[in-house]
Amino acid sequence: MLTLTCPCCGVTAEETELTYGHEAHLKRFGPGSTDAEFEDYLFNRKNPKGVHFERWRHSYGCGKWFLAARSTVTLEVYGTYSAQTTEPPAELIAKIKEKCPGWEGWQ
Amino acid sequence: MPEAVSALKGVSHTGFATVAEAGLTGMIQIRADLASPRLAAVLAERGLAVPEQRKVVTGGGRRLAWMSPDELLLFCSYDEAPVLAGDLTAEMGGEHALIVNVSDMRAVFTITGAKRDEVLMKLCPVDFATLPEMELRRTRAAQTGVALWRSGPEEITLICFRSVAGYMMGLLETASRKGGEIF
Amino acid sequence: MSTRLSKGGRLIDRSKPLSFRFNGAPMRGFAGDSLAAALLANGQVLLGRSFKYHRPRGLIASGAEEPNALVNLGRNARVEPDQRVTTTELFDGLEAASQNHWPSLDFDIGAINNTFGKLFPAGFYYKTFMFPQIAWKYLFEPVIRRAAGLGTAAKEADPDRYEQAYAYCDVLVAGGGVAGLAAALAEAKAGKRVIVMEQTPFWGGRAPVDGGTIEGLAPAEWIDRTLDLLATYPNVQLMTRTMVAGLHNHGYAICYERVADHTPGDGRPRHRLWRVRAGVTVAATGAIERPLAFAGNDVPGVMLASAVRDYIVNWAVSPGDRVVIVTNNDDAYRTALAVLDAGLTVEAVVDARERAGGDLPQLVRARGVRVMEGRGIAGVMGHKAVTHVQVCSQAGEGGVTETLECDCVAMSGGWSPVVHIFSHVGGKLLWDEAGAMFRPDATRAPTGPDGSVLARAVGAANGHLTLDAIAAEAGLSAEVEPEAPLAPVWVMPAGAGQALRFKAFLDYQNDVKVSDVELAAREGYTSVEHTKRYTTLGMASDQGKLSNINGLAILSDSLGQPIPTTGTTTFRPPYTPISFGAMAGEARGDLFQPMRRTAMQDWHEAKGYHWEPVGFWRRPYCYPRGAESHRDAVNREITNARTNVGLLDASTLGKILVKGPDAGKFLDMMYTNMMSTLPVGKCRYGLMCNENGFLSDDGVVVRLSDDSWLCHTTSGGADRIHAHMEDWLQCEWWDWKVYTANLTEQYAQIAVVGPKARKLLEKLGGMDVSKEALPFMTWAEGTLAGFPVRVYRISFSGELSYEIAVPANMGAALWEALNTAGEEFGAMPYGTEALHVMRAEKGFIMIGDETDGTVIPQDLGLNWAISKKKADYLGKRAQERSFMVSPDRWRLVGLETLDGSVLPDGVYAVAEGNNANGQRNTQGRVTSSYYSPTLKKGIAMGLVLHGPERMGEILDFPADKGAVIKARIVDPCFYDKEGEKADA
Amino acid sequence: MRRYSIFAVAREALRYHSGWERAWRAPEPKKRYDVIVVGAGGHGLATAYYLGKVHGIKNVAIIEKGWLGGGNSGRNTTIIRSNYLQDASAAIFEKALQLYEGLSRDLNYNVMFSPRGLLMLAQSEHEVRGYKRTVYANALQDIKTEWISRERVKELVPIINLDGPRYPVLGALYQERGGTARHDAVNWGYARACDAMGMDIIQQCEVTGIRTENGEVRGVDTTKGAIDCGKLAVVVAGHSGVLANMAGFRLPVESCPLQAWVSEPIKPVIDVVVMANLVHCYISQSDKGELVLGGGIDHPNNYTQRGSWYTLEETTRALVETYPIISRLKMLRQWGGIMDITGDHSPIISKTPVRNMFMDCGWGTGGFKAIPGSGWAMAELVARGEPGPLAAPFGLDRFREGRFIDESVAAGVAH
Repeated sequence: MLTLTCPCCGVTAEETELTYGHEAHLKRFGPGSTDAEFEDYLFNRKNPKGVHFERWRHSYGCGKWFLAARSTVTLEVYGTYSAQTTEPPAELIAKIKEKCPGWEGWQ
Repeated sequence: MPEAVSALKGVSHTGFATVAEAGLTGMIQIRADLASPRLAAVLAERGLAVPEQRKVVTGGGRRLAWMSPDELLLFCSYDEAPVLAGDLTAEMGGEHALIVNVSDMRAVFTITGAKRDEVLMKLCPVDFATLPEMELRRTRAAQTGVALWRSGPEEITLICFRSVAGYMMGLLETASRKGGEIF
Repeated sequence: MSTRLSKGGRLIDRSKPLSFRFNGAPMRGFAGDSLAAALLANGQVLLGRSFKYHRPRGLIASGAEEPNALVNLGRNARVEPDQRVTTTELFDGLEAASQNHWPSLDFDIGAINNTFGKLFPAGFYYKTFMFPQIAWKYLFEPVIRRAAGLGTAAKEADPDRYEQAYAYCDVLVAGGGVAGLAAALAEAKAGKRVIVMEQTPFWGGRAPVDGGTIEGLAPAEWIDRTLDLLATYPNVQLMTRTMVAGLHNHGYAICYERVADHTPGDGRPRHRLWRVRAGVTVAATGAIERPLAFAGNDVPGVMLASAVRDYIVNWAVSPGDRVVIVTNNDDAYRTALAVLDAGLTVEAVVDARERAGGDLPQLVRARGVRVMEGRGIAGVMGHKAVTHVQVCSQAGEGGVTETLECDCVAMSGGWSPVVHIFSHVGGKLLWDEAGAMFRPDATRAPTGPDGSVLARAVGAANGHLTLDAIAAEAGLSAEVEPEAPLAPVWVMPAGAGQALRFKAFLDYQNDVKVSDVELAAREGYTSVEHTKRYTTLGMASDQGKLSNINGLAILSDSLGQPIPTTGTTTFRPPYTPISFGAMAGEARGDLFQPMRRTAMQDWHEAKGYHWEPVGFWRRPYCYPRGAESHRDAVNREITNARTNVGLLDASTLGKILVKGPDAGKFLDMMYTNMMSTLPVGKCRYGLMCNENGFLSDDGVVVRLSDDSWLCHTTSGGADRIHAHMEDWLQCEWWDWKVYTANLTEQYAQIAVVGPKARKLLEKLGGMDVSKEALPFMTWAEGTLAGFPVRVYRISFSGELSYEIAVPANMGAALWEALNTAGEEFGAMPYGTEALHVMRAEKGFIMIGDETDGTVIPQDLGLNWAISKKKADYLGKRAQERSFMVSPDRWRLVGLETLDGSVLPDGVYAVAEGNNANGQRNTQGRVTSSYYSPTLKKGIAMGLVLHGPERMGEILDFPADKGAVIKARIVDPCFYDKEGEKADA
Repeated sequence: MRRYSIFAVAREALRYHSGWERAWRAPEPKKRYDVIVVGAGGHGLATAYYLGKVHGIKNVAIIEKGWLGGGNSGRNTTIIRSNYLQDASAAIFEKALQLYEGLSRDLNYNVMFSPRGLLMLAQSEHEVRGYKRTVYANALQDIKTEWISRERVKELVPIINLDGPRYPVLGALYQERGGTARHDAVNWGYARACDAMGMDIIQQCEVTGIRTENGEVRGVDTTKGAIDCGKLAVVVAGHSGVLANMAGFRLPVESCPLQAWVSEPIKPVIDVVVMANLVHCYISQSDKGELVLGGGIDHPNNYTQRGSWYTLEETTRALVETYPIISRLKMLRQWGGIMDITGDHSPIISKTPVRNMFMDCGWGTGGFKAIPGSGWAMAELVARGEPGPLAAPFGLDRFREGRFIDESVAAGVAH
């Protein structure tokens, strides 16, 4: 039963108060994109065994979406941050690099 | 105007704590930029300030609760809500905001007594020991969403959607049954 | 013969006698007894039969690790199978029955399996019963199933109630012995919020039985003082009868409080499941003594040495008058002392070690007890109770040197720390060579959400097996007799041959012997998990608490590798079984799931409606009158709505307010249609697709004002669609100025449907509902009979129709008013089935019927609702993929059987031939099918290959029992094609 | 390979079973194999078995990072059925079921296939419609299933609470041939048979890299050294994404846990398998007497084989409501496996961007029942380099084309 701290309302909520939203920072491809781009956007996933950037909604709380970096192996949550961004905050990246030497990066 | 009735018509139960449906309550949902000076002015007009994160403030006989970074919930009398919602909308001028009367979509409960926390400890994943006075916590009770806050001495107020009022009362009644005291 | 001693018993209260029954026989015990102690006190040594061989079995242990003594507890609806007698508190009127035998515990036919035991080694099922194939189903498996299981479940529903509770703390201490209480006190002093849970009703763990002093006090005294001290800390919560059952991800501990197991029927919840979020969980869970693997180590009367002294000291129960102790360590000598102190006889201590020269053996020798060094047990005599043991050289092959008469054997193979809590979320263990045990490796502890340590072990659970070590770890002083090192003994005697190994049990309940583990190793099932699964070692209801380490050691020995190379199996929650009732908590019956009720639900119930679940709602399916069938009721409701006026509770429809300068642009992305151009005051039917192109919801969108739209969704879709909108607004287009509000529950909504709908509303009065003032697909605000309402001229039935939204708290009153005022017009309520049939008569699609998650709007002939002008909308790109634009997609048509019958719902239209996998080719399927009381015949819709281009063609639908139904492709609109009625 | 039989067991009984030989060897890897199968779970072993048995390719290694059968094929609730809606799924699951029906004799290893009958309860009008549709579809797929009344449901499942109260049972989709098998025995039986054909099963051997040249696979790097191969078949369920990443491509797959749990053993109370998809729980009773229970997946990506507690509670609530006697029984043990969930919840048996590297994955929660069919179809793909009719619909290309195989459509649950 995971806990994550919602950056929008400050509540540390448990998984039952949250809704999982899968991989974060996907770039939307709409009309005009190639089949390959669209397939990548909609289906193909990093699914890393390690640090995963993902979306969560505090659905039983403030209702806001936020993003999290979490290990799919240790389940450690390196940080949560605003959903209104296209890339993870630099300090979070630095923190993960420090904790996980050899980490391949978020992209 | 025809009479309005709340979902459970004010029913109550007393076990090791008293759980009651509080009846009709006016509620106005305000979605806006909470840093907006105009919003602050409109609220100040009524003796209210924009609450801090998760806080409930009072003023002018009304309560105002922080719901999310762009949402407040104003508690007022049921009868004044439609007009008040209209007034607030008008006073915001052209500023982007959504202010709407939602007095009918929720049910309000009070849980009172020395052991009130024990009732909700059975239902909500909330650390009641550290929940301050007048802080609104949005969470779930068993399988439905709620918001609750310490509304007075030995009293917690809880709101949920109207359609699940019966379920909510079932939960509260069961959880407060005598013999089920935790401590 | 076991019996109650005349004095002693630190846990029992002799002033409170209790009576109970075992297999119908009346017995007596005292308050404070465990059922195990009380049974022994009544001379009941034989308590059950093993799973496979039906061997007679008695108690091995005194606590949660007991594998044998499981009973059916209680009567009738309160029967609980497989209840462990060692963890069952005695109460007055308790009834227990032994399990897994027929016809009786004493004489069990199943014991024939024992006679032919050699035929049934580990894995024998896999090698036999293969021929003929059919025999497994009809012959072998039924026989095996008859022998399955242990206890018998109740036949009736459970009358008790259960609940759950959340708790939060910095430190959760599992175990209320010396180590746990000391840890709790230290944390309490540091200002931490502490919860201490003890699984038994008693504090103190083993120390009061095992002796020594802590801080100069007798253990029991130290424990009382510490508890008193802890009670003064407001930041400490002490709980007995509560077991930390499992530690889960992110420090979520599931704990099992047995509130009223010992006071059944007193109205309290039977169990309370605690969900504790702890910063750190401290496993102060002690250690479990290991049996020794010698032939006949399962004969009733052979017990763990610690259990023997527990029964004597805690409950004043003598497991036997003449005790032989067999050990590989000094600790078991404490049992000898306890036996002697109780005035009973120790026949001998059989010590497998070459030398037993420590303080404890000396103390025992000093009391005249013979200590036999370098000896082991070659065999146990007696069938349902021990009569003799045969002594041999531990180093040899089992040649009997002496036979000792006895009625109890107390064995000790050393101790294993209880590492479960530490291990549940990934804590790793290390092998302690000196103690011959696995203990927690603090450098590889489980970690939590912030990467910090989630669990640690203290005391015996951390491998500190003596009181002084436990105390030292906690920073306390203690004195206790020093112990000489143990000598690991995995098989007794060391050179035991096949015949002895075949009778040396490792897993008692599952009848797994030393020979079975060796067989597994020989056959290549060399991973510890393979061995476990192949032999079923450790898979019984005690989950291998006694057998795991012994089994591992024997496997390692067979493979010629060190024990840590073999490794352990995974420790899985729960520590001991917990009731499903507690897991379900309060969620049963009416509280099973939330039930959503509309403002009019009381009315529907009072009218005796037939309902159907729609999400968490319970919607009226129809309102049968008297003995009317549901079918007839539906037909009546339809006909009435088409000729008079029908009333539908449409409150469950989703209503989402979307407002802001960018709301129009946003809705143009959400819907396939153009919504930004919808004029204020108008309504428009809209379609929503997911990004994968598939149709996911539909409903009428209303332009309320320049910057506000109200979006209606399906009943099941309100929350989902609102969440979908917020997702895109928050995560993709966060700079768009749009707010949404889910107003679904703010309004009760009533559809007033039928040719007389306008008349009914006019009778209520208050606003102009004329065709001119309120034309089709427009809306107006006003009052009706004094109710503040918003009225939409929309129609899902094809009739003249008004949907009226009213504040939910007035919904019941308006519904009542409409029904009353409508009497003169023949107004009747109608349910969801009439709604479905009427929409089908009109050829309107229904989300969930015509769509199933694989259908795009283009399939349904809804191209008119897909804007060609828009550069983008959700799903547009997906709909450009090759399979989506294929002309060979199945598309919506109407279907009419040639004979007017109703096509079965879901039936397929066949095409010629078979596909490459030999399946019949198909060319279409029925998506909706009803009897139309309006047209007096069956009508259907379906998706058909090239359907709209094949009007008039006849398709074959193979239906039930070989019948083939022929149906013609027709236009899906069966009623009022011109739409005059709705527009009236 | 020495044959197993009751006579052999009786002979061995006379000498304390000291004469049984190893079910499979523990070989060191050779330099090169014609085919390397990565993953010694049921699907991987079955792939190897049918490569040898049907296609005559026996120079095969099956390499496994842990112990054989230690993944999902040893962690599932052992349900077997073929009552699928879509033609492609029905074909491969029915192939699997037919192979299961003869598997014990085929492998000379009793996998205890138990065609005890399987019910899928309908508890809403929507489910009734979905299951009736499935019955019609199955009839055309030559799979016998039937719609049965609630009264018949009660006969088959006496402990069921038909009247909800929230979701009364309206009937059920019944497949008499459905049932269970002993999961470990399936793995072990295939392993023993592969070994007997001379194939090498190499356990405790983890793949650390995939070697390619000009877009074609050459071999794998492992913790036991480099091994060359002509063809590579990756059959690793939850870790498929990890292997795909090694080969430089991404899959439409996410890995997340699915949990299962058992009760303490009790005397038989339920002889069939019952799935209740609306409230999401399933149940059967093993021949040992344990109730084998399961429910829905945990969604957050996770490689730990540990899901979240609330999933168990949610399912247990449904179980207690549907089978009230369960309330007083106790949970003995819970565990989890890592599911590989694809974009349409249907599997992938496919060529990949790397030539001569093939993937069989994405079985999600439905893998065990498919093992023989999956192995059959994958062996055909690997042997020929092109999919046969069973595998053809399950190619990776379907996601680009929008050609999905969605089983959740009729009754709301995929597998």
